[in-house]
Amino acid sequence: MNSDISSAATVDALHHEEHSSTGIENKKLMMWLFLASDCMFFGTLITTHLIYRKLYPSGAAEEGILNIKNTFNIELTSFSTFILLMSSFLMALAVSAMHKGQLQSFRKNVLGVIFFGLIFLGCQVYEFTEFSMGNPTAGIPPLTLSNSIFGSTFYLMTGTHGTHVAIGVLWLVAMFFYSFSGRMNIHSAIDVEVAGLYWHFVDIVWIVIFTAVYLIEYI
Amino acid sequence: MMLVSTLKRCFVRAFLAGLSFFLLLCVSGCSFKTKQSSLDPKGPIALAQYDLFMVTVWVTLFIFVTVGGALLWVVWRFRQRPDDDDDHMPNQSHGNPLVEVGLIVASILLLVIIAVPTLRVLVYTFELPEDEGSKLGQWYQGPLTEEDAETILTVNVMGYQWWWAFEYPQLGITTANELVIPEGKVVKLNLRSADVIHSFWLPKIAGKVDLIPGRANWMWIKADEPGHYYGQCAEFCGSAHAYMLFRSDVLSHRDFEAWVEYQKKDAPEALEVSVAAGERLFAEKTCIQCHTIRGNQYAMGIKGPDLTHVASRKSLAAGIMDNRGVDGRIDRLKQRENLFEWIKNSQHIKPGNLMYHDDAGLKTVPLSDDDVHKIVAYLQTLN
Amino acid sequence: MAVSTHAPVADKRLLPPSKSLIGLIRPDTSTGLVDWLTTVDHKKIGIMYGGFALFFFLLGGIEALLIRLQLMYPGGTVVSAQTYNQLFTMHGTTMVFLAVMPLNAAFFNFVMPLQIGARDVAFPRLNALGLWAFVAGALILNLSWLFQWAQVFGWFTPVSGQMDIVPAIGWFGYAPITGKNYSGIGTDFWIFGLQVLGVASLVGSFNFITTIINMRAPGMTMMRLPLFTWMTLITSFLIIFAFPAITIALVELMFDRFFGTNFYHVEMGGQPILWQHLFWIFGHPEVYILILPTMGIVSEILPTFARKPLFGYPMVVFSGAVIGFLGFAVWSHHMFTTGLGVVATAAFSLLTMAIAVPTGVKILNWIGTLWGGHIRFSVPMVFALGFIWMFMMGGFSGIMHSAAPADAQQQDSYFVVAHFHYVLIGGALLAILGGLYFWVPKIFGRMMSEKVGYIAASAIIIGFNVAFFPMHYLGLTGMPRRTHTYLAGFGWETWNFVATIGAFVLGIGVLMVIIDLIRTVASGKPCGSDPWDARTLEWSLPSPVPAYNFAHNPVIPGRDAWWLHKYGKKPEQEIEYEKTGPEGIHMPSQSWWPLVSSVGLLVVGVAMALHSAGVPYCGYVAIGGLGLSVVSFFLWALEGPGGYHLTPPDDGDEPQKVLASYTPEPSQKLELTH
Amino acid sequence: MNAHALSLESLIKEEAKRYHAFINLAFILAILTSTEIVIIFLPFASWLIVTSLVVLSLVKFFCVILWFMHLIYDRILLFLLFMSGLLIAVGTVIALMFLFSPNDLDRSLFSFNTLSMFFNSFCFVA
Repeated sequence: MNSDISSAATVDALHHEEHSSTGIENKKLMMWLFLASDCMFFGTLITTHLIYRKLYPSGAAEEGILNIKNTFNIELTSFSTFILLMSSFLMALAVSAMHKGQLQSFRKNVLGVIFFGLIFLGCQVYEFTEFSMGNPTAGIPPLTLSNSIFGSTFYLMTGTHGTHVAIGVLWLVAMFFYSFSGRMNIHSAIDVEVAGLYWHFVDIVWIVIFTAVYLIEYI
Repeated sequence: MMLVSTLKRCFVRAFLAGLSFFLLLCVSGCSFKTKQSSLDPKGPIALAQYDLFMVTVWVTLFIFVTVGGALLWVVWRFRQRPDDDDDHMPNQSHGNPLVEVGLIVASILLLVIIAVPTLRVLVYTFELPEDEGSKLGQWYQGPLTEEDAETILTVNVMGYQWWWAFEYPQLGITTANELVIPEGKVVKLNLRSADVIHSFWLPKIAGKVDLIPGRANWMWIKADEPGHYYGQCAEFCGSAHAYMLFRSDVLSHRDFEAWVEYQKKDAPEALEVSVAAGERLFAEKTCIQCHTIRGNQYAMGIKGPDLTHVASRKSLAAGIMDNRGVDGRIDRLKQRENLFEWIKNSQHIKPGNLMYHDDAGLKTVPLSDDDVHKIVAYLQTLN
Repeated sequence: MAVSTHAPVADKRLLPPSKSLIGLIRPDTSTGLVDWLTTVDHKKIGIMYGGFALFFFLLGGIEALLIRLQLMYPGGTVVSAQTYNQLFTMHGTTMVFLAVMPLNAAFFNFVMPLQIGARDVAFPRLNALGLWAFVAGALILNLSWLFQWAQVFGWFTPVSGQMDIVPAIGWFGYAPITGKNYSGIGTDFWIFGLQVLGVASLVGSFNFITTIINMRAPGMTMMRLPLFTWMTLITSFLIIFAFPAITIALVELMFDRFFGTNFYHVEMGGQPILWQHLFWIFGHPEVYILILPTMGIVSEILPTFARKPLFGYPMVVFSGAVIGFLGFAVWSHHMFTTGLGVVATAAFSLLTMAIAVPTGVKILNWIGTLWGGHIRFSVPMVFALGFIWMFMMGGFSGIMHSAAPADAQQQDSYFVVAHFHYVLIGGALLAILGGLYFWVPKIFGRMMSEKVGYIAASAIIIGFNVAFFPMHYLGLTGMPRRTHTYLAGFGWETWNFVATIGAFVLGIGVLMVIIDLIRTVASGKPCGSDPWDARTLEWSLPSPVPAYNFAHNPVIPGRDAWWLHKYGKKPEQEIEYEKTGPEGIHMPSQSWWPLVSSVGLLVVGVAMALHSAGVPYCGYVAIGGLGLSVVSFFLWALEGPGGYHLTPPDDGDEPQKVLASYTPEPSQKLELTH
Repeated sequence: MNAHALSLESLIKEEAKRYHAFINLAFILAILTSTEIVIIFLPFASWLIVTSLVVLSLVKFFCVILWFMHLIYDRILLFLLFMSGLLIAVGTVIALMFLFSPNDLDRSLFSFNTLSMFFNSFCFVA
């Protein structure tokens, strides 16, 4: 380290020169630990749902108050699943761009991720309102947080997932604006990668929920 | 130095004195045949559980003696003596795979000794025995449907905050806080809770099984000899959990049949003037909202214990108050006092209990001593 | 004896960001109280963890003594039934979450980075968040007492009707007694307190794992890690895998109470038994979260005072890992009486027995360590030997519980109370006190009194046995737990009386330790850097340890590095040091945001509970608290890690081998490079 | 810093290669998802459909964690860490599913007024 260099970048770089016994950056290691822990988090939520699904085939203690198959809107859910998968793809590109130091490309991709994330959240909000109102004319009873055990488990689980998505969107928006501060450079790739890991995890949780909660109802 | 050594001597003496007092206490203060002791089994389930417990005791005692002895010996043998060199460097050995593996194998073997009887007793306690002699039709002389005659005596145990209801669906009777069963017969208990989790524990007859709302638990029990047994709720169930006791009377066949015959009868009509006044007060003071008395057409409530034969019970208020005299029979005088106390001061005797409550909270029911006496007189006729 | 002052020399060449990225001035070490509130130094955080934990430990102890007073005689009237239930609830919750766990965390924080040769933990600010979130959670739980007193004086009345303001649901909080029908706002304090404590434990654990995996000094391979560090690692893994279960269980309970969901609402098909499963999926690993670190402490103390390496190191490490892993497969042994069915009961019964094997391995290895040693009975050693003995006895009653049918008689009786107090007082507490006596010289550079130590240790061990051994008998003769009183005539009078006497003796012993600790911190006899002639790396540092820990990064020659360094016969067994370059040591900047975000969490918890009590506008206050936390997390991210550089003292080419006596100068300040 | 700079070149090359992997993966994920949606409407035995759904989502799951989340490029340690959490979670889920059975239910406490609930929620929305 030359003593005459004292630009912010060098200090920055110095801070990045973390000691690491394994060669894995601390932030990345910690994010993976968080995700491992989050598996248990979502595992518990999904298992709550599946247990009650097993105990009450109709979704509630009393038969006939729900019609889950008709309540569900598989076209919409498939669309939002597809959107989330593609956002994951864009996120991978954003991380890749940052590793190459291409700030412009990073911004474009991350904007795409944010946009897709917002579409997903929009779909979920629409879905929740539709479900909770039901459609009395078509004979579809409403599904609310408190009117049945299925409502409780379904909304809590998908809502927690939605919260994760929302946090991810916030995180990426913050990162997008931060990229204009001039402090974002190739050394920030690790920060983007960590955010990316989080975003992909939200995606794989949805892969599980889509199968175990939505598709399974159609069999 | 003098002071220190004197202090030391005093300390050692005090310690020895304390220890010998403690040991004396152990000998004199430990009876295993107390009222609610699981170490005094009176039924096959409690016995099996006791035997299994003793297996674990012997195995762990063996480990305790060997490992504990080894520990004591090592600490004594390898202690630093006053004349030792402070810097003495012991051999820096750091392991011996053979010893370690050997000890692991030994401990696994010891566990197998416990595991085998555990599984055996487990299957025994979890499976209703196919005991021909215990089927209701084999020994109970009263009228039964064909289906009931082919099955074992069933009691539906319902836990409430903080009392018990015992319903005999085959015999059509319901009682509270006193489980009456015949001796030497298998009884199946269906355990249900109306509010929070309770646990049915009758230590001399069987270990506990929980009463969990929303869940259909059951257990089977059998009592070997007649007697009066003590039980208690063993799962924390709210503020008066400590007062959720129950009693169990194990009767001979003849006594049991007589008891059933008796319990099937409706409550007698109130003929005496004072008793009739009590009956009226029982209705006026809103007791009927929660209590059922068969034979009294107004008393149909289901929130409180069934009082049809309340005066035939040996205890009151879920086992807290004993109605028995020294001879073990019901002492009418004592019962009267207990009933009076209970109706007058129930919030004091069992804080938080739901007598004088409705959904909105505490009810104020004006009761003069005279009113209570009349109600007690009425209740005492329900025997 | 050379005296090293470690006065850091400022390096003017590199500028630290003394302002955060958004232009806020960051606090530094020169500001007294603010320094402690904003510190990111793992040693100071560890000390604060210990201080808060000891305070709550005393509080829990007072609750325990009140419980014992109430049970001294049949029909006791010291406290009411409701108060008794609140006392045992708060005693359990306090001792588990606010005493033993943070005491362990105190040692994790202080000792672990020193043992692996790190200058700090991986995420210093996150570490501070762990501390302050713990304090916030503890306050949420215990503020309920204040509101209860306010209610007694008539200043505060919950409109919801139920008057139990302090939680009275047991530390396990079995549904449905936690539902709105059966309990008041105490349950809400409990839910939010535990939730915030969960945040604290989780961030702490992520940090510790990252630190241990990534921040080891060169040469410190995984199989050279000191045992305590290994147990820290395993415990942290248990925390990150176990806590999500209770987090979700608590979220579901909170939704039941606040938003009318039906998770545990029986009338709508909810299953209260689900709570038990989720709670014990967390709760059983939690037991090992409490006990494994203390096993690590004992595994440090025994070799030191026997002057021998730990017997069968790989086996002890492996058995710790196996205990941790099996800990996730035995939760239902807390539920043997809930009617699980034959198959499940048998499986959980056998798995539970299997756990006895690795636990036994540890005890045998400890005895092996002592075998052939040169045993000095210093105070830490007395506690450690007491630990082995008492923990072994707790293990025996554990084996008795694992036989499921026998457990049907023991479950929820005083036998269980005896069992887990043998494990948690006889085990965890004795080891923690041993660790306290062991490491206080390193933490404060002062020795605790030996004489007081011996007397306190005898009082604690004797008092503990007098208090808890009779409970085995009480439980077997039918005395159930959690009852605020009992009837006379059941043969329980004598031993309840004896137990109460024992509890007070135990209490006096603990009090002596704490008073002596305060005296030591204030005016104890200064000691050298290595008073016990110990084995691991932290003893190579001066006492108290300078802010940067290691002036030069050590290169680790082997297991028990400091011992090898001192007594090794070969030159390659000496610790070498990588000389710190001219740019100096990078130190992280301090930060307000861990504290501020924790204040936000505290506000959320208390406001939600009060919202439940019907106090107006509390919902908005809670949202405000959440907003405060979120905003401070953003500012946290924006201020960046920051940092400044220190140049270590120049002791020649090699730092002092034994820094024997080091007198700290109170006015000594670290000059910052600006 | 020098080592870092040198590896930067190779890193950029590496990233270019990954780009194609990502695009292919995106296509695969899309195809697998559409397959899932089609499968559920096919008249096969339900066990077959469930099995194929599980397999398909497992494939998707591992594709994402291996490529998008770089596990295949990264150190094995990260994979092991994540898998340990995942395995404990999956094990717990499976064990819990076995521990609950409809036969254990006591339905006597379920008192649910369908009609009133239906109307209540309907009015609430309206």
